[in-house]
Amino acid sequence: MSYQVKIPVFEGPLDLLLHLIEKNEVDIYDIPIALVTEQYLQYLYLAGEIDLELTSEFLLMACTLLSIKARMLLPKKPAIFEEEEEGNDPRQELVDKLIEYKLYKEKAGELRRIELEQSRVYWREIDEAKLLKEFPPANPLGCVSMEDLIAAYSQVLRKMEKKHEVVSIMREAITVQEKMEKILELLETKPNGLTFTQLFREPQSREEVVITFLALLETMRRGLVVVRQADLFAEIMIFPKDIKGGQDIAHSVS
Amino acid sequence: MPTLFPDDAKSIIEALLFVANEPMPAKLIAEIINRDEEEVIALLKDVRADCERDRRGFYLVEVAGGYSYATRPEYADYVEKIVKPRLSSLSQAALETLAIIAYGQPITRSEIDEIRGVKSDSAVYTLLERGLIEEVGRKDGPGRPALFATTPGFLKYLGLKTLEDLPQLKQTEPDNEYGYEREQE
Amino acid sequence: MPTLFPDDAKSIIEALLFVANEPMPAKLIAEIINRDEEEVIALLKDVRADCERDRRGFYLVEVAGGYSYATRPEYADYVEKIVKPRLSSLSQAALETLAIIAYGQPITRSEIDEIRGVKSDSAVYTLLERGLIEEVGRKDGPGRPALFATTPGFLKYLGLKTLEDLPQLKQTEPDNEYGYEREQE
Repeated sequence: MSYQVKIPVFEGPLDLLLHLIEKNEVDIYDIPIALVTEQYLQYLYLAGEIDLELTSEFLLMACTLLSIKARMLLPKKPAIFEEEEEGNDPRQELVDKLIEYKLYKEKAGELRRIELEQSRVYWREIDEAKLLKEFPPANPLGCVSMEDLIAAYSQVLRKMEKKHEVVSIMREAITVQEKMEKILELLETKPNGLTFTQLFREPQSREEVVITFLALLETMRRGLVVVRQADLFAEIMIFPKDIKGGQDIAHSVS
Repeated sequence: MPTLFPDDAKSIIEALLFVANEPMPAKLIAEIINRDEEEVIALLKDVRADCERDRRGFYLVEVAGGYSYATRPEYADYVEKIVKPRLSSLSQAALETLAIIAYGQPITRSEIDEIRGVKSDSAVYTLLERGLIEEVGRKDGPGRPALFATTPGFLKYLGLKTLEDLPQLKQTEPDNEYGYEREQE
Repeated sequence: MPTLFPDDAKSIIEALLFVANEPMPAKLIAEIINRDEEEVIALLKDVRADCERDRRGFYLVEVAGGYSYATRPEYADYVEKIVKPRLSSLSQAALETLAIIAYGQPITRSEIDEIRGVKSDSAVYTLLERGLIEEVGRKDGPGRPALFATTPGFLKYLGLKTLEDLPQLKQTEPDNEYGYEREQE
């Protein structure tokens, strides 16, 4: 027997079962379950012998087959129940699955044939670089807008966050210390005070806004500035603690 | 209001087909040359007939919803000497998975696994990699699993005009009441 | 010793010219189809005559020591209509790479790869081809890799005066409660 020498490989338990049904030339709607189960287990045994790796689904199917076989051995129900009535045959579910799988396996075969035919057909690969020289676009960015660019960048950043990688491509970070000095410098030029919103006038990143705010709190805590608000929700005003001693204050910070 | 001689329109279509990198729908050609779609389709028929009559090295195929020139299969051996041969053919697992997706789309991975009786993860991955299938959304329900469908690249890969050109799912199996209930879902 | 009918040889030449991206020397064609160079040259003349007789959308040109199909210059306006939109849009990969270079310049290719998690060679090439980025020097260190930066053209096309005018990313996010500063300017 050449069976041991060359053992066919199957896509899965359904593939193997279909093979056995075809090999034994039995009716798929009336599978001789004892015979097929025996041959199925024999295959698993042989596969184990030659260390062929089988997925767990093969073992699961072996259990299913054994369970069907056991149920088939149970005494038949009284004759008043039609034998073929649906749900009565323990093989039914398996048969349905086999038939569905068989259908797609056949279709896969047809796709294979089409694929082979098509593999001889070639399309023209367009050399875009050459076309570009022939038809230089007025604007190489074309319809790409700033929004597209930023969207692409956000996409990249999101992907990076997912990877938990620390890659520094942001502009240089600003420290609280530097920001405090900035605030004090600004106050020197505004002896009559500075509004809270003026602090955030320049476009700033979220980090920078947070740092600016922290810097303001820190300058208050150290008593370097005085903050006043005339009314609830009124503009917050920031004043230098001591106008004349401005230089000293700036110095004491650094 | 024709601004071109009929022959010119045909030549322009030939030029467009020559530089297109994707199959061109007749509608798009009609827009570009400012003609009726019917007229364009008639001209495309002409272009095809010319290729056949002269038995040119390339011919006109209708694929993936458009028209494209392609080399005749019988010359593949020569063509392959100057272009890199196509990617290797798909594995049995990938083809089975592709067939299930093609006929059952949109479909989830676990539905595919169910039909094949084995896990299809790597087959699905291969098909995604090769651009033959794509994720087209999520199914309602627990875990909101991804739904897969075939791409225009799939049609091009198999030289099909539309999905309707796939081989019939059910063949002459008169007594098969089990085949294909999915579409009724 | 002809193994093919004369007509077949011509058709094969057409197929080769169709897929070739470079002008094909007659000598190369002769080798591929196993014919004399003189015979091939005669067949090429035939191919050219066919194109002229039918006034096809493309014709045979002899350039750079080889033969190549090219679209007729008089149809350039139509050809442009399908070529230009294609050339003026950037792929997602190219767009991401451009954004990374814009915000991270000067930057090396491997740094870009690192950020994107995939090779960016062809994206970088596209951007160089289009004059949106350029090499601005070499990074110190092993291999002294090239450093890339955006070109003045890039700024011009985006309508920016300097790189400082590039919007900071965080401000465009919808959940940014600090967005108000911009309006007050």
